[in-house]
Amino acid sequence: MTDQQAKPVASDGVPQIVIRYVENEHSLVEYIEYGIEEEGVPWRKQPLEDDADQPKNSATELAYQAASDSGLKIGIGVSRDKTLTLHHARLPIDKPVLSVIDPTNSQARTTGTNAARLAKRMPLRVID
Amino acid sequence: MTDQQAKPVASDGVPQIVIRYVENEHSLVEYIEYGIEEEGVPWRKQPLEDDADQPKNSATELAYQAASDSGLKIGIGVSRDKTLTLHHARLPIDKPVLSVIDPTNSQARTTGTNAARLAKRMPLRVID
Amino acid sequence: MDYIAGIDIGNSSTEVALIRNNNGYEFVATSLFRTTGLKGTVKNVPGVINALEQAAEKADIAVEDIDRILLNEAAPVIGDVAMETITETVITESTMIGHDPSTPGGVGLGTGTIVDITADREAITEEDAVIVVVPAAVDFADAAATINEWAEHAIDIQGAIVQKDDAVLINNRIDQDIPIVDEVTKIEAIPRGQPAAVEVATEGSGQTIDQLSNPYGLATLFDLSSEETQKIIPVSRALVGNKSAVVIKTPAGDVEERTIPAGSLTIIGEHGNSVSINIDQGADNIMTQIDELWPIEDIQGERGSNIGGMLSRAREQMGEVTGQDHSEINIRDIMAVDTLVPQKVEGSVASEHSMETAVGLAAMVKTSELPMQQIADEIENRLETEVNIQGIEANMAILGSLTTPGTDVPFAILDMGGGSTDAAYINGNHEISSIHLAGAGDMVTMLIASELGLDDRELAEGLKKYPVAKVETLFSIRHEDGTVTFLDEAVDSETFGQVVLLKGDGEMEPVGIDESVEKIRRTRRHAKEKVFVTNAKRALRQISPTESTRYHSFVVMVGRSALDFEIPEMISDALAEYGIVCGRGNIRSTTGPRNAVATGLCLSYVGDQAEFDVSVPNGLASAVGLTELTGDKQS
Amino acid sequence: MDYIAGIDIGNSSTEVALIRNNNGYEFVATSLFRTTGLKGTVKNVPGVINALEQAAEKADIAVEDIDRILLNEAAPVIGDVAMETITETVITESTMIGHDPSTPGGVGLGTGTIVDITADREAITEEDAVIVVVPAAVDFADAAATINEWAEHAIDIQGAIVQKDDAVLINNRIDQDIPIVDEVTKIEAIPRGQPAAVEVATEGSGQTIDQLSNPYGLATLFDLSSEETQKIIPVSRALVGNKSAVVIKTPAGDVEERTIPAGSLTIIGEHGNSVSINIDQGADNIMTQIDELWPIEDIQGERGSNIGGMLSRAREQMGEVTGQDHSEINIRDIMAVDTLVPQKVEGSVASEHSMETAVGLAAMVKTSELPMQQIADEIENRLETEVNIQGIEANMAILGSLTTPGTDVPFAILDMGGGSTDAAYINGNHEISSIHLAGAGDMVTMLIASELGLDDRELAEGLKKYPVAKVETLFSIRHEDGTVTFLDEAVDSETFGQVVLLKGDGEMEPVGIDESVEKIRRTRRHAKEKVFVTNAKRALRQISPTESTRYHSFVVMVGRSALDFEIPEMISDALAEYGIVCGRGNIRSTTGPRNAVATGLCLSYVGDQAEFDVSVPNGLASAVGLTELTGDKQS
Ligand SMILES: Nc1ncnc2c1ncn2[C@@H]1O[C@H](COP(=O)(O)OP(=O)(O)O)[C@@H](O)[C@H]1O
Ligand SMILES: Nc1ncnc2c1ncn2[C@@H]1O[C@H](COP(=O)(O)OP(=O)(O)O)[C@@H](O)[C@H]1O
Ligand SMILES: [Mg+2]
Ligand SMILES: [Mg+2]
Repeated sequence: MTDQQAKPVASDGVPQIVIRYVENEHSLVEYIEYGIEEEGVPWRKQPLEDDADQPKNSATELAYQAASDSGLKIGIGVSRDKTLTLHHARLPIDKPVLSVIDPTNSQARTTGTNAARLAKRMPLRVID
Repeated sequence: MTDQQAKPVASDGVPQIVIRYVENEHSLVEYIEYGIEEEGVPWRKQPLEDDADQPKNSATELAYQAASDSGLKIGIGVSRDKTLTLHHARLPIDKPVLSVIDPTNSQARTTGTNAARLAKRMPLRVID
Repeated sequence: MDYIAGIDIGNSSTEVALIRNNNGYEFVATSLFRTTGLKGTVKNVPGVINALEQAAEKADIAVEDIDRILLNEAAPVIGDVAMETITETVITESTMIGHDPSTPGGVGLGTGTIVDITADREAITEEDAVIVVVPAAVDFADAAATINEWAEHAIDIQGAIVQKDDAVLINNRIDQDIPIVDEVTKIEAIPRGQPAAVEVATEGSGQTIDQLSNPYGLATLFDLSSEETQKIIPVSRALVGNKSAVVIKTPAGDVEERTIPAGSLTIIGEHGNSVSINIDQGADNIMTQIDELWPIEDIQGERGSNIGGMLSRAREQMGEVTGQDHSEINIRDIMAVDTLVPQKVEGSVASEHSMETAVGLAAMVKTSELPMQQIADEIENRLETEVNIQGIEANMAILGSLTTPGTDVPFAILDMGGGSTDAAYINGNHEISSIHLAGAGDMVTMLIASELGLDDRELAEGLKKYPVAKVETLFSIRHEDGTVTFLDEAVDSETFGQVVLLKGDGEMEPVGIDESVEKIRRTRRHAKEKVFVTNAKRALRQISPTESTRYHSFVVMVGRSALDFEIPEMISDALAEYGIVCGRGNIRSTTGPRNAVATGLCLSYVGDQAEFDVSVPNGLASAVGLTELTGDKQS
Repeated sequence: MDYIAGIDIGNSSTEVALIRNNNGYEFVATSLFRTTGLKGTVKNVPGVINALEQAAEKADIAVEDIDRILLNEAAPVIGDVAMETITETVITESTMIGHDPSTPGGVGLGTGTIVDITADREAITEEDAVIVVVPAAVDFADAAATINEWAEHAIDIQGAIVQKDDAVLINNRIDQDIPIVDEVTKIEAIPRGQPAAVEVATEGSGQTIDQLSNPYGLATLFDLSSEETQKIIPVSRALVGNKSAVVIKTPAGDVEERTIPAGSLTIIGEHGNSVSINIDQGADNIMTQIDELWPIEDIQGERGSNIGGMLSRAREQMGEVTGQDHSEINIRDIMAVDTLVPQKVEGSVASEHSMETAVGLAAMVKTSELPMQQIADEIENRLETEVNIQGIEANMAILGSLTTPGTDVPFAILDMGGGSTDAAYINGNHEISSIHLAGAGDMVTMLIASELGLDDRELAEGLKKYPVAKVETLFSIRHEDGTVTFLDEAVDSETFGQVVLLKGDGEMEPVGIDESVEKIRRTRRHAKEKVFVTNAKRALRQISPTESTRYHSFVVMVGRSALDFEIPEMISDALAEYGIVCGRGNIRSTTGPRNAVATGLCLSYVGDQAEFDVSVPNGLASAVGLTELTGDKQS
């Protein structure tokens, strides 16, 4: 798996949440996006090829990279083993905002909602 | 002049204003720092060697790079020709917040003050 | 087809309702134009014609096609406003520094004798605690070095007063943490050798100084007798809410809170008794007198005072319109409101402002009638169309308001304009009583301007009509309710960090005031409350048969101040405790609170036509207008 | 050396002042401990002993070294509080949806007949305008597709009501922009086939709906008669301030605002007359009656009501302490405050809350005296030290307060505790009058809890005592005044986005309430104002010789509610218009507003000693205490 070149700044300037995910997990990503869309915050996706030879990035690492790219400093990582992590670029890399293992579609959506609420400065929803 | 490797994120996490300047202009930088210090906002400096063989970066470019490195997205650039520019990473690169050519120490200080006020969400002081 | 236009000339706006007879009358156009000239003079005619032209265009006809014009008998009322400040704070010597700079240094309370930092260290005895004064000529690094040196020599430095914006820079370079107040422009005016106290509150919300803003705290620090404590009260009160302050004990000086001779009012009741009252007795007392002497015959103001000048001006203005003599023109009502206005403190050391007590006043001049006939004649001349003066404003307003769905007789209207608040009530027998009170939109604007220290009335009008927000980052604004909106494009650097007016359509106008969004919101709402809620209750009480506000069941709010985004709800709220159904009118189910009078003019004229496209109760127009109205078609 | 301790047992705190005779008495320690048990019972003794131990430790002695203990004759007063809700909103059928979800969709106003999205399209006639209902079973993409399909077939879709949080998702996928309200939990309760209106305000501050919150707007939309408009008022008022709402016209149902039988009070004046008043007449009326019947002999509450229960409880509690019969115990004062409390709307479709009218009450029970002797005896037994009951609380408080620099006789004190607001006034002849009023710190806490809908009194206490801030980002908080503080470390994800209490020392406690910082601040300040400013004026009026608040020149505020960061300034502000010097006390120049009574006990005992280290006017202690005080050493 090769990392895409991180873009340090969105060229149009509008800050966005970034979702970074391994290609075959895009069904979960769809629900994450619904959560963000309903809250009205901009976002973009960074799909990665699922290359079995490359070392696996954990969802936390993916989320942290995504957050570092994000103008809002907010990133979501989805790893090959269906872990979802929400991260913020200013937190210690090993201390993400939250993580869910093998989430349902509803939990994936709530993760998206929480990423947006982080941007809107609203309290986060409990993922049940 | 070689660009220092941009550090994408401050490892201690606390977001800072970044000042990026050509080495021999550090007297102005001192006054910029006083302006920021009085306002109580954290900052760090990125001095660059004044290498005559390298192409000259304009203050605007330096400021934009500094802003992209900054956790606060706020950067100040000081070029070899004594131009001071205050920039924000989400603005178009050619439209900085403000610029001063050949500033006095007092004007340099006010630029620092304004960088901090940008972070504190207070109106900027007019540079007179 | 027959085209008929009803025209309502108001103090600020001229409105038109246009109807045509298409086998029954129907409304075809509505328009509004700014009133030109003083209401009741022929200068109104250009505004009338403009409004007619707009209405004609909307109906796809020419102004010449209008067969008849109905003019209101405009309420013979003019309103005016003035502010009277009744206290001022004078610092006779440099006793206090309360300008509250944004970046003081250190934290805590320090007391000592004032010493200039350039003084000879040897001259300072070790027992003295000192407060150090740092003029602009001394670089902050040198100042810090000197302070450290003095401290090494056992001098007890308790605080510092600094001319430049250097407090944090100095505090970061000295060994102890002492309270430092900076940005003190007139540093030379601070008396060296006197005892002083410096206090800086801890950082964080709610943190304000509590020693220097407490008279007994000052008494403790300066060992004051109870008489001296009484004298120091204006100082402590001026410093309440500050994050930092300095108080200096001066040999002779103190802070004086003087009462400015604000003049008096003489209120004459219709029943013959009269009362003189000083304005500095405050609004509550003035309004109590008005209430006790009601109905008012006339009100006179003391010559030379602001209020006296305003009352004269109002009389003059009416005299211009009617041609009457001053002596024939009466002030029938005033509204007084207690308020605070920021004034520069005279003799201040650092350009302090303090909030001084003031009384805001609105006055209402009323006469018997306005010379509408000359306006009617002029319109007839210009347009060669017949012009009737159709009916008095209050009656026409009632009739027009009845086209609001859900209304029925008996009910009351509140017409909230710029110069006066008017109310009318129609009872079960279709008898109408009405009243005009001083205090309306213009007074709200004045109070907002005064309390925020603005000269710009247009800006104050904007602050009244639109909510505000703070531009927090280059891409986001924070609204009054705390929610954040993200913008698609960056704001420019002049807008950054500013409070902006949200005029709708995404337009953000920087207001250039150094106040928080919360403060602006509070000021705006408070002004609206003090004027319109008070007057709503006053008016409804006066026009009820039992002189009780709670008598009413239905109240409809009309007039352009009823368009306001907050005022109708404030009034509904206040009237809810009386169980009153209160809401913004919706004239003809379409135009909201506007066009009541113009609509009523048309309705009253058309009274005897069989078909009509708005619902008005049977028999009503006949009672209020001139002709029978039968068989209304229900819409 | 002689050690003497003065002990003040209060309702919530027990304070100690410790003095020793070192060739003249000097104060050596101060301490405070929580009062154990009900004030006036032997259960207080553990708290007393704890406080003594703390004081002894500070003075480097053992409790056994204390030679004499002076006890206050505690004010025989108990306070209690209760809330009485007097209205409730009941939706008899699902008439309105006003839960104001955070992400509605679209914008504008739409009216139509309610149709389920799963309905057969062919069954819908083209003339009907419809409002579509989308249950959770329908995926948002399918819902959007259906809406587009219907629109292609010329069905006029005017709005949508959605069960899941899908409004924005749906709106982004349909061709028109229609108002959509979502998160409607009980979607099955919405009556298909009825007319409805949906309104969503434009985004941005100040933007709230204005049609559905206006009774005449509803009348326009649903073609209501004036009787029907009157009935719809609770619906429109419930929707004021919403960003979105739905109103459904149901055949039988409406929203009822019922008045709950809240019970009545019987107030008996000392002069024999009595009055019964219903609580739902509101606080102003109740307080007017109290005022007219003053001084009060007793107050009784209707059996079975909340207030009746509270008054019984207060009597019982006093009976426990004194052993008196219920009938011998009198309620001497109550304080009533109008307030609003959020209550769940019964029968609501989406868990709406509405603000119901309520009256908050504080009552004060007073009896002739408390059995302090048994406490004194128990302390003597335990410590084998002589215990005197030295003086009545008010007198001791006056004496102790006089140690505040800048004070002198005549003056008044305001002692602001938890259960009662007490005041005392000493005139030029050293005569002291005093009063106890219901309504103090506990009532403020109750009002804060009620208005924010909190069960947790401890949280409410925290909200009273500390300012709040909003955690906006992981590294910054925004204070009440709008300023931003940057943190050194990130907050955790439970704290993010929350409102937090700033307890000092950097500690931030999340409060878990879904209200803005501005709302919390307003509620907190309003509660303090309604209780303490009102009672300050009441108390000062009652103890002045002329029954006028403005008679006083000097007022010193003591008691732990005087430590509050806002209350003393609110009171000073309110008294400033009377020209009164008012400030927080500073007992012995060092302990602020605490320890007045304990200090006064020591002063009054020591009265005849030559040397003293605090300044008290000559001859004073003799007038208020038991012994002569001559030749005080001035500090
Ligand atoms: N959109 C608005 N919101 C609030 N107030 C408004 C608005 N438009 C006009 N006003 C106020 O209405 C007042 C004028 O009311 P109007 O009914 O035109 O008076 P008149 O009948 O005397 O001509 C002015 O004070 C003006 O500020
Ligand atoms: N720091 C504080 N700020 C505001 N109020 C306080 C503070 N500490 C205590 N209180 C309040 O003071 C009240 C108790 O006052 P106190 O003088 O101890 O009463 P008493 O004399 O009846 O024992 C309580 O209502 C409590 O909430
Ligand atoms: Mg400063
Ligand atoms: Mg939603």
